[in-house]
Amino acid sequence: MGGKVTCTLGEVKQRADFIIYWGGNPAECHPRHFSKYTLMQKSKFLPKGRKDRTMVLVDIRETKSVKASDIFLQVRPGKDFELITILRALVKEQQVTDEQIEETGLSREALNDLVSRMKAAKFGCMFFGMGLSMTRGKHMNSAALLTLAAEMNAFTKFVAMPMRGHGNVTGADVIMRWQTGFPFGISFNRGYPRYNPGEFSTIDVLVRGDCDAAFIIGADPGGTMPQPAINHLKRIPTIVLDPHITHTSKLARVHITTAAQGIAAPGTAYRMDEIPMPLKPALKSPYPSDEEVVRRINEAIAKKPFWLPEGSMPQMVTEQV
Amino acid sequence: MGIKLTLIRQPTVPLEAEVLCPDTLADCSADEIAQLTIYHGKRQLPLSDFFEIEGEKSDEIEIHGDLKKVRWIGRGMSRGRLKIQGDVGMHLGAYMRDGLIEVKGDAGDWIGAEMKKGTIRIDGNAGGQIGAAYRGSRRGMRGGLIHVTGSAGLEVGMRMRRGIIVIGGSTRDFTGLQMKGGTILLGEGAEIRTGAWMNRGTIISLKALEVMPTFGIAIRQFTPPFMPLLAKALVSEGITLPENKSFDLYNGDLAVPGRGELLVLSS
Amino acid sequence: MLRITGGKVYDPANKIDGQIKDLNIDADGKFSDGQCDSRTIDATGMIVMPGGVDVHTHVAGGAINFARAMTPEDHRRTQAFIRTKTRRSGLGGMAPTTFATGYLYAGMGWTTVNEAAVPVLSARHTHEELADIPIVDKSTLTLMANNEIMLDQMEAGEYERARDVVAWYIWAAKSYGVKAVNPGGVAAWKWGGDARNLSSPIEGYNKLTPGTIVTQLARICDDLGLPHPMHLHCNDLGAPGNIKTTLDTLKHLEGSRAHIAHSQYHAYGGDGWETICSATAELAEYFNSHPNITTDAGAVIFGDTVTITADGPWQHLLYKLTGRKWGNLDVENETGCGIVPYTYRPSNLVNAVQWACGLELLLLIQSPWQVFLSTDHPNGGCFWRYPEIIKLLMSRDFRDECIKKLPSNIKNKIVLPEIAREYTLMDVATSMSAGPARALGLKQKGNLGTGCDGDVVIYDQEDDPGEMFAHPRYVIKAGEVIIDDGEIREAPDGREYIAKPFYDPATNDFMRPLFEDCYTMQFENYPVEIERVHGASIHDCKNDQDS
Amino acid sequence: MSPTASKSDTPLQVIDNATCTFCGCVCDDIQLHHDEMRIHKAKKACVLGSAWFLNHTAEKKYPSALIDGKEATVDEAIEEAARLLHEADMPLVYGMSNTTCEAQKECAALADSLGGLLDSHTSL
Repeated sequence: MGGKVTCTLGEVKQRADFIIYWGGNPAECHPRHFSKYTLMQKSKFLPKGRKDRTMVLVDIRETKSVKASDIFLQVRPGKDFELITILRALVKEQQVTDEQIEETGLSREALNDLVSRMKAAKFGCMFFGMGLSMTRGKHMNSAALLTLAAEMNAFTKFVAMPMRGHGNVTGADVIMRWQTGFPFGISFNRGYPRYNPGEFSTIDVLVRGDCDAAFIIGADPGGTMPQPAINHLKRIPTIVLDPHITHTSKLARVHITTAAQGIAAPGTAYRMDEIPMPLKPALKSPYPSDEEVVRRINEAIAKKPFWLPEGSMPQMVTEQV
Repeated sequence: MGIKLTLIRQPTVPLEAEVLCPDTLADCSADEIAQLTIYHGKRQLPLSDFFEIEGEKSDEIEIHGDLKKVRWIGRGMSRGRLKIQGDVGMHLGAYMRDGLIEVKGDAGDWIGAEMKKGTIRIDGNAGGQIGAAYRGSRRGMRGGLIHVTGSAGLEVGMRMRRGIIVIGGSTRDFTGLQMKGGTILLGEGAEIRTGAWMNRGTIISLKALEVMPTFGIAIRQFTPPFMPLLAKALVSEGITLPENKSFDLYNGDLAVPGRGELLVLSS
Repeated sequence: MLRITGGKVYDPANKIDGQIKDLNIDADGKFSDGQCDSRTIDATGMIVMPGGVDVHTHVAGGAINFARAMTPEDHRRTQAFIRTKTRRSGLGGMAPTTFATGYLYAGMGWTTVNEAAVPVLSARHTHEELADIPIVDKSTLTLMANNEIMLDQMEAGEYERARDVVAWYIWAAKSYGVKAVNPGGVAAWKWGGDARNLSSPIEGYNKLTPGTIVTQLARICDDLGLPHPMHLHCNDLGAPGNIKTTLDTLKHLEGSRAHIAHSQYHAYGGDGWETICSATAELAEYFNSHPNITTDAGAVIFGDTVTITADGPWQHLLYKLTGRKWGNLDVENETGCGIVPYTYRPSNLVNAVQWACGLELLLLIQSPWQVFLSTDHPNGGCFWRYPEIIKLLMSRDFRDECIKKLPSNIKNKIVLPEIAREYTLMDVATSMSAGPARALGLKQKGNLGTGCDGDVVIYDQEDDPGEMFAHPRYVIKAGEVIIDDGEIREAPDGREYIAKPFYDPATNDFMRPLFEDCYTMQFENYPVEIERVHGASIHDCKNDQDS
Repeated sequence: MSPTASKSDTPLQVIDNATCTFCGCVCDDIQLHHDEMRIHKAKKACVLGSAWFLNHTAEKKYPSALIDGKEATVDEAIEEAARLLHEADMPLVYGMSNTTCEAQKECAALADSLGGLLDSHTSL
């Protein structure tokens, strides 16, 4: 289970002398990550900045981020989980054979070197991207890296953090957690929040045909999801809020154009390290904000009869019969 | 004379029906059964909206129909027998405490999740997370037997503590993930990452499979002394194990470091 | 607006001890002298107290929100609040959701809570969460004792600069006061270390010791005229023998006001886990002779919980001891926090000692105006279990029954069995409401006098105090009936209290370069805008000591 | 500079410390130069951020709302959306990446009041 050991980006900027990027290409996907938060900054603890830090990049192919790294480890595609698990074993001085290591595409020397550098670091930080979290193994790949980071604290200070993409997806996580107790994959059909990724997560719900209406905001599943999921969105009434006419808008029953966040709509967005940032829109949009439209939909629904019949109390689904 | 339920209307969204459980139905008259609440999505409806009901007051229950969207059947059941003719949805027999569930058809994810005792037999294929721990729980199934004649999905037996899971066909990734005890028997092997992060317990595969790099070979061509015992225990469930076979024994997962056993039929 | 007649009133602030008295609440939700001809609650035979005030709890912000994500197994089995047409759904349990937090506090008669640990960087987030906690009024304390910009001023001997920095941060965070956690220890943890000795320089500094931080920060809080004194989580939390550190810390206060948080965790004798024993008698004696300091118990209740604290080093130790899930979150320049699920068991000797220590402090510190009911939620147990603690305080028989379930080798390790004191209803009303309200400097709370906030809890008199306090007959917030016979009737938004201390306007220019050195967000974007604080009520601090 | 740079003589307005929400870095040190219709310059922004800021305008490029592919008013679309969602037995609220926290809170409230499903990009 492991849990999660993390920090804010300012800690990395000030202290991290050893940084691993795993399955991500920040040079192209998060272009200012190196310069603003991780590699290039000088601090009172790392006065020489880049020279005081070591950066290791782990990926299945050479990307533009390789140039910024001190060490590039090319892992065989689909072997990230195995590699991290081997590292967990090596950190604890367990025996793993050369052949077993080589299956990951790396040599014992390379891994021994990595492990000794990790242990020698004063403050280590691992960032992981979609190359890890969205490939075969998914949440277990992320869990593997988070566990390795937690376990490294037996030797030195170590933290890990996902490289969240997609604008304010972190904000959605944070808000759902405080309002429902869970970060995503939630059902309210019993009148209270329940959580089960795989059961209540969107792709699975759509592919199985488990919902009979969809409200899509700040996303374009019609352009990104597998075809069976898109087919279900076409079958059911779909409502889209977006600053543009998207693929999903084209298959939807209702589309409402809204002002783009941070450009024409004010509010807040969370950074990948869960720090909220105020938005300062420059333009005045002819369209209403997402916030306003969803609030008005909520108000319209509040005028209709409430779905739970008067006096009825849905049962919780628990272990107790 | 038991109770027979037949699905008469196909749910359009998931139908949550934990009342379809011997513990609940055994004390109900036919009228009371008809009025039991089930959840079609968020709508609370009487059972009779979806099922034709024959019989009453029994813990011998038969359910017929395409139940793929019907979830939580036999949740926490402690007695009696549930026979299901047709495919069935998620969470079948979750938190089960005793009794027997038999399915002629395929089953969904999370069957027998966190069960303590009893038997679940699927004459067909099943989904993932069989006998597993729900998200965040420290332990999956703690006893009992789950037998799937066909294949199964991801994370079979995740964090299981005790009990036996037998899969006639093959399983997908992460079989026995973080296993803490108990036995998983795989008739046709598994895809990848079998036994990942396991602590204790035994996984036996009757077909070669890809072993995690963090498992060390302990003994080759090994005849496990407990196999006759296991075979004997399974015979009464109608499962026959091949006799006098030798296995390669691996220990792991070294990453934990754990003392689990992975037995793969020697080639 | 509302009239409450015939009840037995316990109002410690006005020395009313069980007399029958009618109460009137006006249209502004305040107690008034005049009668109003509106709804009347006949409280004849019932017990009337000011609404509870929690001086130390963790209900909003990055840490508890981290804990929520880490405990889905608890959410599945816990109490669910079902959606109604007008009221949001929620989940109770070890780390309740925001909506449920409001329902649960109000449900047992608490109407004000103080969120005791807010990193400035996550202040904006915390205020957003607090806005989603209905019914109760709220305040927050900003974590300061490991803030490197402030520590650097102290190291350089720049006391006034340090004071201005503290004031600047309080206003930037829109908070109500200062929380000091493990002074110097969290800063050291950022390198994997700790600070356990008050007089040794902390890691990374030449002169600055935890003792200096304690002395100066307490003085700063007094000099700034903050309504609540320094709220201190001492060094060496949870360690056997830490009583020495705690008493040493108290001596560093030098007559300043201070509130010592969850003192149960700081009152251990012995020199290891085998020899750990209660040292509450020594600590209580110190409190009994120093009325300038208050404390809250941080009592432990047996059962499951999740521990959350800015004390990162302690959490790593707990993770190693239990082998369970571990979350850790270090916040740049300011602080850190650790999160570990934990089960307190009566069969575990250490847990048994902890359980006894919390109750001992509540009983051995003579004045209930000095020691308040808390579990350091969720660390020692969940806040919704306070009624169980009240029962333990009110009934020696019940305590004896519970002591029987402890390991036999607990003898000589605790003093609880010898304590005869039983709380009166007046003691309870003081410890759960009037006392913490006074310590927080919230004059309008914990007081049924004219002009104060109409926050009242009314109980049916029952023999079992645990039952009685768990299920109030009515809970009234600002004159509005919130709970009636166990049902939530209304869930209005609460207020948030903010302090505005004075600082030299030049502090902005002074802070900017230091800020840009260690933070990763823009200086201008950092302070929380006052418009973001829902229901803000600003307390202007008197800064008469400022030149 | 953008080929559509402001031709008028009025100087561009400047916003300091603006926040870019294109990726998870959420950089808040961007200086935006705009003429209320479009942003002409996004100083300090990276290539992705610049494209994000410069590609949005205050023009009315799209209809306010569409119902079944036909132009409609926002009021009509809101009513229709409310009707469809309210009728459903298991409605799904999904996405929430490219939107503000304030809108996300309204979305969570929507799923709660509907008794539906709530999910974000994280589940992908």
